[in-house]
Amino acid sequence: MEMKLGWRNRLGLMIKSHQEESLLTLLIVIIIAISPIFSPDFFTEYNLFNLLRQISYTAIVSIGMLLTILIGGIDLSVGSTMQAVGLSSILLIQNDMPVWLVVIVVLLIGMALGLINGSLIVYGLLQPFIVTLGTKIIIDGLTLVISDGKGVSGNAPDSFLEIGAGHVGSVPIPVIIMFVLIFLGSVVLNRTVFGRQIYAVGSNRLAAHNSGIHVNRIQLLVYMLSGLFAAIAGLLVAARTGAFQPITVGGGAGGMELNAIAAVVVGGASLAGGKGTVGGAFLGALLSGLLFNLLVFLDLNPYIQQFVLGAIVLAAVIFSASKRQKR
Amino acid sequence: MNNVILELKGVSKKFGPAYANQNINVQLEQGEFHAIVGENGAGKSTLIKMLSGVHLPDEGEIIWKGKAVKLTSPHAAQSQGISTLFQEIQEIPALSVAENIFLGREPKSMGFMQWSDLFKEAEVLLRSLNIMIDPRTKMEDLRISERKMVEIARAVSIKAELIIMDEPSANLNEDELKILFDTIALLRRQNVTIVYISHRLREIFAMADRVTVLRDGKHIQTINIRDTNEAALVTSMIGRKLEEYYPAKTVESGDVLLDVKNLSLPDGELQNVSFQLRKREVVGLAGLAGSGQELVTKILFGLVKGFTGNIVLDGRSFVPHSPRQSMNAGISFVPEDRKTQGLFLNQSVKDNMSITALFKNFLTGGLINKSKELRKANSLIAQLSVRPQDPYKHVGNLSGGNQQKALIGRWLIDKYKILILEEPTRGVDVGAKMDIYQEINKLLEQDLAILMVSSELPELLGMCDRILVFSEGKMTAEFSRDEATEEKIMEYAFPR
Amino acid sequence: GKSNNDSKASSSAPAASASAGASAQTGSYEYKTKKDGKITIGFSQAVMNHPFRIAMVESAKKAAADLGVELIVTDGQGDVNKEISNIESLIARNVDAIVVSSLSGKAIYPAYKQVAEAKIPLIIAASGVPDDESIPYVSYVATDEVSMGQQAAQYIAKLLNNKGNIVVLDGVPESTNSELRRKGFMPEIEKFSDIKVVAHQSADWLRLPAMQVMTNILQANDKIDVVFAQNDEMGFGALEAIKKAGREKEIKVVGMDAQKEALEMIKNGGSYIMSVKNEWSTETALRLAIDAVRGKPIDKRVLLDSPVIDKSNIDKYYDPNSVF
Amino acid sequence: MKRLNNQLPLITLIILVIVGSFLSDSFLTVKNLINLIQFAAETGIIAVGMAFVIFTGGIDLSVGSTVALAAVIAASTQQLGVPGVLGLCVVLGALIGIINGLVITKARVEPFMATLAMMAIVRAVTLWITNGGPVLKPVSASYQAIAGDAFGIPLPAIYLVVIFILGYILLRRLPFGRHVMAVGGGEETARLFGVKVEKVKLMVYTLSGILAALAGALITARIGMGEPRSGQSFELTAIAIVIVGGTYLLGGRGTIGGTFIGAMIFAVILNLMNLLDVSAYIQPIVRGLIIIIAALLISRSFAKNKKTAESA
Ligand SMILES: Nc1ncnc2c1ncn2[C@@H]1O[C@H](COP(=O)(O)OP(=O)(O)OP(=O)(O)O)[C@@H](O)[C@H]1O
Ligand SMILES: Nc1ncnc2c1ncn2[C@@H]1O[C@H](COP(=O)(O)OP(=O)(O)OP(=O)(O)O)[C@@H](O)[C@H]1O
Ligand SMILES: [Mg+2]
Ligand SMILES: [Mg+2]
Repeated sequence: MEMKLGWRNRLGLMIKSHQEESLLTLLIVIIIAISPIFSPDFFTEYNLFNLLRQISYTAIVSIGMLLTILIGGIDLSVGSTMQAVGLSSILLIQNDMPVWLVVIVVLLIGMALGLINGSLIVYGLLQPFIVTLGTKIIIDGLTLVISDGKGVSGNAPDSFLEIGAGHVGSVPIPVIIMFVLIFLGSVVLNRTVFGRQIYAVGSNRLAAHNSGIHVNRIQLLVYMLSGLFAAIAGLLVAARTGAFQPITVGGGAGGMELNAIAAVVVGGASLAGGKGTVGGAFLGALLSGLLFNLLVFLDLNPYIQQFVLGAIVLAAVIFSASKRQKR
Repeated sequence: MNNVILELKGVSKKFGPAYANQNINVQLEQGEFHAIVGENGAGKSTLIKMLSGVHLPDEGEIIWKGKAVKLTSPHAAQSQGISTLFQEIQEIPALSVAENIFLGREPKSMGFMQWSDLFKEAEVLLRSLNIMIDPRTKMEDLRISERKMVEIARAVSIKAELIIMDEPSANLNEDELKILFDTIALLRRQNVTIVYISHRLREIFAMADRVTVLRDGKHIQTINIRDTNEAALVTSMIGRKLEEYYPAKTVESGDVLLDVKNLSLPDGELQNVSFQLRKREVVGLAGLAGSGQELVTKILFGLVKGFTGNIVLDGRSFVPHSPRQSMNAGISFVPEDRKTQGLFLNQSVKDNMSITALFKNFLTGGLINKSKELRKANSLIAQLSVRPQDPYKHVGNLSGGNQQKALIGRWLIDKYKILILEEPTRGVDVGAKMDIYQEINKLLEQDLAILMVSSELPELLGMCDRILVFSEGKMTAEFSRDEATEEKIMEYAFPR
Repeated sequence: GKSNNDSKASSSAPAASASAGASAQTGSYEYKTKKDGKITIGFSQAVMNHPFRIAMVESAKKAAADLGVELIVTDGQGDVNKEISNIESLIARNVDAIVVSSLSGKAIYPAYKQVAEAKIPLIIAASGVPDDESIPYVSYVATDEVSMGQQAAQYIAKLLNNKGNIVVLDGVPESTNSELRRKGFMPEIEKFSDIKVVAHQSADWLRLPAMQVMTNILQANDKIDVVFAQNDEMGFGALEAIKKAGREKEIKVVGMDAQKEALEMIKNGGSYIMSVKNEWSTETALRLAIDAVRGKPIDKRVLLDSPVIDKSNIDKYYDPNSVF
Repeated sequence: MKRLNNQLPLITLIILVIVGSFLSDSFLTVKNLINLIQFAAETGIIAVGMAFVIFTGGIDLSVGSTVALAAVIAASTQQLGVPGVLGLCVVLGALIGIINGLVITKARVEPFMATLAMMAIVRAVTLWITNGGPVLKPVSASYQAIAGDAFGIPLPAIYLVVIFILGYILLRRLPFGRHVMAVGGGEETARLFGVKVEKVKLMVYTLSGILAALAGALITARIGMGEPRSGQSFELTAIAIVIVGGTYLLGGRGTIGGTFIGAMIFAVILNLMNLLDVSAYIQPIVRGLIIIIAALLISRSFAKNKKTAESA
């Protein structure tokens, strides 16, 4: 009896300290549970793995975005970095560079772009919002110049395509990579000095400095990681299709950066910094991916789908703000 | 009594499950100077925040001039004639002094701002209080104490019948204190009622008519100042008798640990400062605010660069250039302003304490050992008597004194050679003060040396083996514990 | 003009039935068929914020109602990954056939392969022609954007007697359609050495940017003979700017898509003189999809006609009740 | 030095104009300069609202979508007559702004998230009610005339200048402007000093919504139809204008005059790039560089101001 109480208490404590995450999990479970009402085809292995693969890109980018948000910053250039990395990897593959080298080079490109963002923020004393808005526009422009505005595709070897389109068992490789990165991200944030220092910097920069934390170094690293995660996602997309295609002006929903920010914040992070978890970001991405997927099954007008997604984001941020208020 | 201006009837305020104020019954008489005292977290600020419209009481009522009022906003309180000088500096840094003073009450005609009137009125107000600040200056270009003076001017300029001051004297130098006290005298001549919170009992005994004591959110007593004395008041505040305010030092100083020679900064901010610090020694740095003493400590902790001179630490030459490097050399640092410079307010007490020690103390196989970290945090909480005893509580929700203890706790995990304490007890109540002083003595037993910057002279006199006095960037005197008196220190602290 | 009659080129794909083997070389494959019963067709539209793309959807809906099939429309919002997700969702829903209208060139091919793997007939509509033989599809139906560009260039050259100054307004530069139209137009116009492209800017397919960009171009250039806009919307914006500058006598405008408003202007006579038709009706694609599901033999390639429409043939094409 | 720093946007603009007049003969003509102002009209008008929002330390990402919704509503309600249409747009913009403001002040949602969600929702509503296509109902001649000329000067240019002047008066000549700056410079303090912080915020988002809706109504008058794709990424352009104009993104510092100069800087750059027939691919790179360089210069000046305060 006592044992059981202790267990319940612990669960209660966990739910209490992770309210956003718990609520999201509940919501996702409910949606999946009632999905058969809408369509018997929804809850199939094929569709669930599809769903996970569909969200894997956003989820991966969200981890990097979460880091920048945790230190009180933001990275609006992730979508553009994905594009640039996608283009680079296809161009390199076209030039017969070995696949392993392509992977290394494009991940370095992502980190280099992140380093540029970080340097401008740290040494230029600039607001992350404005820096990454500027670099976003510039990276888009460069991608355009290099690709000459055209889609590019090469004779990608199977080993390259395998990264994006392959499976282990029936699990798509991007899904596996996503879960590995979520795991690593959680460990780094929860259990390493670097993770604690990220929360500290986001919570109070001056105090972090006075605690012996190299605040600038942390910031640079975080933006490099954000670039790296965007690069991983960009690589996975490119390797999925073996081709690069510029994203044309969207039909309403924002680009990858806004999806990732929404996922992170819906997952309980605060844009003020110092608060948020990798699990929350994943759940945020999962929720919107799930709804997006489900709405196709519901056969709703696509514009209503966008409306519903916007409304869900709004409801989620209002909810987590109301939690903050009570504290 | 028929000259009661304000009455609190059974007022309570809760934060979460805990009462910050519980069933408070106080009457303020017209024109009196009413002091409120109590330990950190006793509920003083909460009480006056209900009077100034920041918080609404959960229970009870506030009777203002015979009528029950609901003070739903600071604006509502102001329009009733209640003006407040809050504990934390309240300012808009990017706006001018005049705009700050008249914010929300801008002079206007037909709805339009009258800029010239704004500056003129501000000028007149400041001069009438002997404050020599240009009303066109931006707040951010002023020193801390000057900013506090502007706030005082603002509080006065609201033609209020009740002025509430929450620790107004905490940041001020002697000159500025005089202006504050003159201003209070002026207000009293105008029959303005004053509610005054301070941890400096001397001020209270010098000025107050009556004093209200709060403890643990409860109203302990309200008494005429003539009918009490310091000892009795302190006993009533902390609920026990206070034997030894400054605990006797238990260890002898040892060898020279730190040898500073000819420390200087460009522009004469610091000129040829030389001193030594021994093991197990407490050295105090005294002086008016901004006289160079805090530059010395900031240089040592790697926060101020571009200095000349020699620093020898433990026999080795040492050129500090970053906090981390100073930490690795054995220097720890409790900054002056715990909220902006020290604490991670939205993080737990545990995380605040462990942050500097994670690397050396809590890593197992490269990962943080959370149970070890928790054990250490719990033991520090007990050792420093941090209240509440909850390692997961966000530091921002603790009272000032407990925040200070959590901050000091950060430096007690790893072993350091020197602890720099800036204003270690600013805004800290007597009980917590004693806890901190006792902790200082324990640290000395562990071979630590302490460099203490404080604007509270009694604290320096009570705790330090030696006191170095600074004035205008120069070290003007050095006194041993036996030689030092307040008068002598002040003599050398003032510019000549 | 209805598209069935316009089909110019075709190569027969093997009718899908249990016996007809699929051949990877020709890109066709074996797919599930249904002799009778209700048909559900998925339509993956690349982006739905453009009148042309919307007209495609509208005509598909109308055709579906006429032909008695259920239609599920998805919006890729201009992002190839969303498009792929949508197609995957359609596969998961077990639709009987999928019509894809993509902007995304080769990046969409993996989705085509997934459709084929699921043995669902795939009809590609108004997208780039897969130039890779291994890409599976059952039928391809579209206008030829490159040839549209060439036709526009030839029209302008003839109009100017091979000599003059022209302005080119591109759509969103990175969009496939802009790229293909450019690919047809630019080399063709460069063949005429006396025709000078005095300005070549992008106006994002939209009217207001076209108006602003054109006003600036007018400032910089004293003599302009023809403006070629890659779609009619931008042509209208350019014309607006030209009128404001009082230069509509001097400058003629030609556009593309042949939307109703453009045809009206051509009919009424004025500076807007020509538009190259871009077929927006999806009825053909839907018919092909139904035939595939029913196991009937269908054409592998259906190229839709893209005539040049000007004063001389306007009456043949102008339909006041057209939805686009 | 501080003086000079405050004038950085103006200096940038002057340099651009000088460079422009050397690069292109057509640049420094009265006609071109007026054109330049008129083309800045929509984004400039939005930038005024955005500036007020940023002064309070907020941000409004929903303006682009509001432009689109107002543009199609204006086109589809022509029967109301010009005042009716404009009135309706004002109400619509105010409504969106009020919802933003309430979500931000009452539900305490961060402005970035609140207006991001609103951006998606309003955009979806616009596409929904227009079914994605433009509203092609005839726009009356009298309505189109509001984007016409007066005494040879394009009216949009006049609107822009008038709205900037009104914005200047609001910021500098009315107490409201001081309250806006106070909210951005220190929200808690402003509240304690009796500034009605929630009301101020509500008002700046409402203002921003109204101005965005008017910009949308103006676009419809200009192009003679209701284009649901109007205003795409206007929010980013407006933010960039405000920042390049010397305003601090975190609130409490900035000017309306600077914002006007920011709008002109972007207009000059677009104009020059068209006049010189710069490739469409290069143009975004130039815009991005301008944003970063301007932000670099401006942050230097703020950093200097702050340093002097800290060391004092
Ligand atoms: N906004 C708040 N949320 C939660 N708890 C609060 C809040 N404000 C105050 N408290 C708690 O209420 C109690 C009383 O705090 P208060 O600030 O009134 O103390 P005080 O007597 O002014 O102390 P000090 O001398 O340190 O200023 C403390 O335990 C404090 O932690
Ligand atoms: N005392 C400490 N507190 C917090 N983190 C530490 C500490 N010591 C080391 N670290 C961590 O270990 C990493 C390397 O530590 P190290 O002390 O070698 O830094 P460093 O590179 O020598 O610093 P410096 O730039 O001052 O020379 C740091 O990035 C930091 O994450
Ligand atoms: Mg207090
Ligand atoms: Mg307190």
